[in-house]
Amino acid sequence: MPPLPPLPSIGQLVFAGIALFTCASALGVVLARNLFHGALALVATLFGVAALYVMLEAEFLAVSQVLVYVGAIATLITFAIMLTRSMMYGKTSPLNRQWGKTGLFAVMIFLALYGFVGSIPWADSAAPVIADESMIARLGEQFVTNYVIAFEVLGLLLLVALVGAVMLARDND
Amino acid sequence: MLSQYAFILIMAAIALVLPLAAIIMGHLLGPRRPDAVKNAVYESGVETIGDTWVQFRAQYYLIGLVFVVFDVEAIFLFPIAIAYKGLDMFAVFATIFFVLLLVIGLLYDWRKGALEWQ
Amino acid sequence: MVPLTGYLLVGAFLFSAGLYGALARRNAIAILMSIELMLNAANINLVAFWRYGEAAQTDLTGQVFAVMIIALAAAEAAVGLALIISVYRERKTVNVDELDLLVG
Amino acid sequence: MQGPTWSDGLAGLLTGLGLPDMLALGIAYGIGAFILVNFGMVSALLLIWITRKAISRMQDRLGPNRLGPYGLFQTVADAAKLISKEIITPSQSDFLAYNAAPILSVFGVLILLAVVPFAPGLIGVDLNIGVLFVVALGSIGIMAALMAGWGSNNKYALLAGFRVVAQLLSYEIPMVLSILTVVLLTGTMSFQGITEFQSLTIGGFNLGIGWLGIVMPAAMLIFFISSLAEAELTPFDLLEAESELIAGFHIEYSGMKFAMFFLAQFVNAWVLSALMAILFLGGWQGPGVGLPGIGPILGIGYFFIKAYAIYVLQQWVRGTFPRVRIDQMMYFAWKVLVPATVGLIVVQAIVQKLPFQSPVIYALIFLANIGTIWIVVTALQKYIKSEGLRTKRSFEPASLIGTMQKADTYAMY
Repeated sequence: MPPLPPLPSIGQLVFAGIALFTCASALGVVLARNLFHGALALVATLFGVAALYVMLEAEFLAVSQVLVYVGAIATLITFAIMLTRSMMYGKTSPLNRQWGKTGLFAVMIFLALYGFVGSIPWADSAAPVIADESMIARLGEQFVTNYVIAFEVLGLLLLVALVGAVMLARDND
Repeated sequence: MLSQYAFILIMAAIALVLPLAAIIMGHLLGPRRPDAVKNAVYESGVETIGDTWVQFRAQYYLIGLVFVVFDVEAIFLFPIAIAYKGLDMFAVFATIFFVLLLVIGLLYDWRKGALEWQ
Repeated sequence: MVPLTGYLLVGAFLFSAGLYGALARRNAIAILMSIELMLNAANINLVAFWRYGEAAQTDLTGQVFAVMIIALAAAEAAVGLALIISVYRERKTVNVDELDLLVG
Repeated sequence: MQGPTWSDGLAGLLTGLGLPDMLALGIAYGIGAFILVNFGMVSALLLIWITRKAISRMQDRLGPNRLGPYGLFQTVADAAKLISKEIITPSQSDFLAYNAAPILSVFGVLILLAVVPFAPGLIGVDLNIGVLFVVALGSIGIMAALMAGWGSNNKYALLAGFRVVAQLLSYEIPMVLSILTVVLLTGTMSFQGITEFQSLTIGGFNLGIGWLGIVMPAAMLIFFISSLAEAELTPFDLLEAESELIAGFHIEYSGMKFAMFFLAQFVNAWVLSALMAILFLGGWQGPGVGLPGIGPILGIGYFFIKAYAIYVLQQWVRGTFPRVRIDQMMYFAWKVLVPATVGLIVVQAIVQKLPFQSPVIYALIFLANIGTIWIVVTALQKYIKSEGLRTKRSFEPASLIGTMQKADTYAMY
């Protein structure tokens, strides 16, 4: 009789819960017939991902995730859903003609990734890090030293988005 | 650090359960006599025609748009603000340049009237 | 401690779900939401590899890139949704299989 | 982080009773969280009483005065009434969105209490990112408003939901940026860190009046104004304008579900005033908090006095000012507050890098703040003048014909 696997620790149980929640909400996003429900599921997924970041001790990322994704992007998506009245109360199918083939393709991709991830002996545990304020400070420092080009280009991108998107979305009157 | 978030998790659970319990209490204690008129949507006594859709203005979306960009800006500025004491002048100018880029965007939208509520 | 495989599998699942949604949904906004899912999957992987990397304490590249992807996703969503709204104004639909201007 | 905290003490007590470490900490956290959540929900009763008393005094009324001393138990009676009311669910409402909205709206406010520092060592958890935590979880309230507006299948509710979101989004930016000025100066995002920064030790005795609000009055003012808007209080309560939107996004809610929105609103106003007390008025800092033994008790006292004083100030503003229009609300947020705060941040960033002693830098920051206030006031005076002119013109008979245009150009939604 093979030895029983060790009991999962509290951290592993919490991770399993968060992972299940995230995956279930992600399924909700792509399967929901009502688009607003899809948006709510997206918010749940984003919270789940933020919780995963916390488990990975990247708390600043977790809070940025909530601030930008939930606070801003999800709100924008909801606005767009309401502005375009694309609710689809089950009158027409939310899927296009190729959904069967696509579903098969997605399942195959997942299985391939699963096999790939499972076949490589990844690290089971990581060295402990001290995720204190100085780490966030170092993150800030990296933005303006090592990655300053990317940082400024991102600023430019945001500027272009601000100008372009406003021009696109305005009422022409 | 993770133990701090354990507190948040516990508190989140309690903060979700207590309001839920209060609402369930309300359901249990209150009377329950629904009828068609009571359950109708209240729109100042006018019969509701059609579904909820009103024509919304794209202005709401524009507000959200400008908000998104400034939110992202804030995300970058907070870690820089924490590291600020140790930064050299180059980094300071890079930060100010980043802020000014977005100010240009705001000014452009201002001139184009995207911030007006027409 | 949770093994790295756990995080990678969650990322893989989110990516596949997003892929399915992006290819199979008719509504353009739903497609955009699916793309956000895929970006999140990439982000999970970045942060997980940062955490389980050799020098997680000193080398923050994974986190830096994750923050940048979040910002990128914000810009992408802003412009994408503006495009969708603009298209809706012209064509009164946001279903991508009805947007066939280029089909003669 | 620094010094013992309540959770260490409680967990230590429990391990002393023979419990394992993990379990002891878990129980300690559970007790602490339960107390905090209940504090939030019960203090709402007190806050509603304060609001009624304050507003009624301003309107030359007595306010509640029948039940209990000074009518203190009036809100308890109201809560009992609300709990025994029928909960009406409108037909065709969306089950998920309609029912989740009130719970989420309370949740988003109560969870913020986890990072509010009440005294040295007495804070739920002192997160490294405490400030951003508060700002980020504020977005739950936005989602809740949208869910309530859409879920109740009512045109007015949806309209109000949209207005809520537009207003909360607009004023979140000046609020975040004014918090950023504080973070830029203190170099920390943890609430205890910010509070400790505001001590003023002279001769080994902590006077505790190195408040940031003295150095940066403009940032404090901007934060206060945005907190009024975020709490949906009167100058910015057009989301609940009864003459236009009936009651706001929670029009279709009744009984306990309505009470949840009500509770969230009041606790949110209090949390925002507590935040202002922490960020700009020193939180629990005050004369004598450094003393052993009596210090923490004094700290709790100072903190609550400041937080409730700002709450009363909010109600004062609420009882005094008229409601703004939606276009004025947008104008004020994007064309006055945001440029002012961005300018303030840039100036402060430059000033902090100047090669001077810190008193000189503080003086320069103070001057920049005064300058900002002056610019804002001048711009507002100009705006109000032009606004007055427009109002006067619209009452002249000649222009009356001009106003008879197609209705949709005047619609405000």
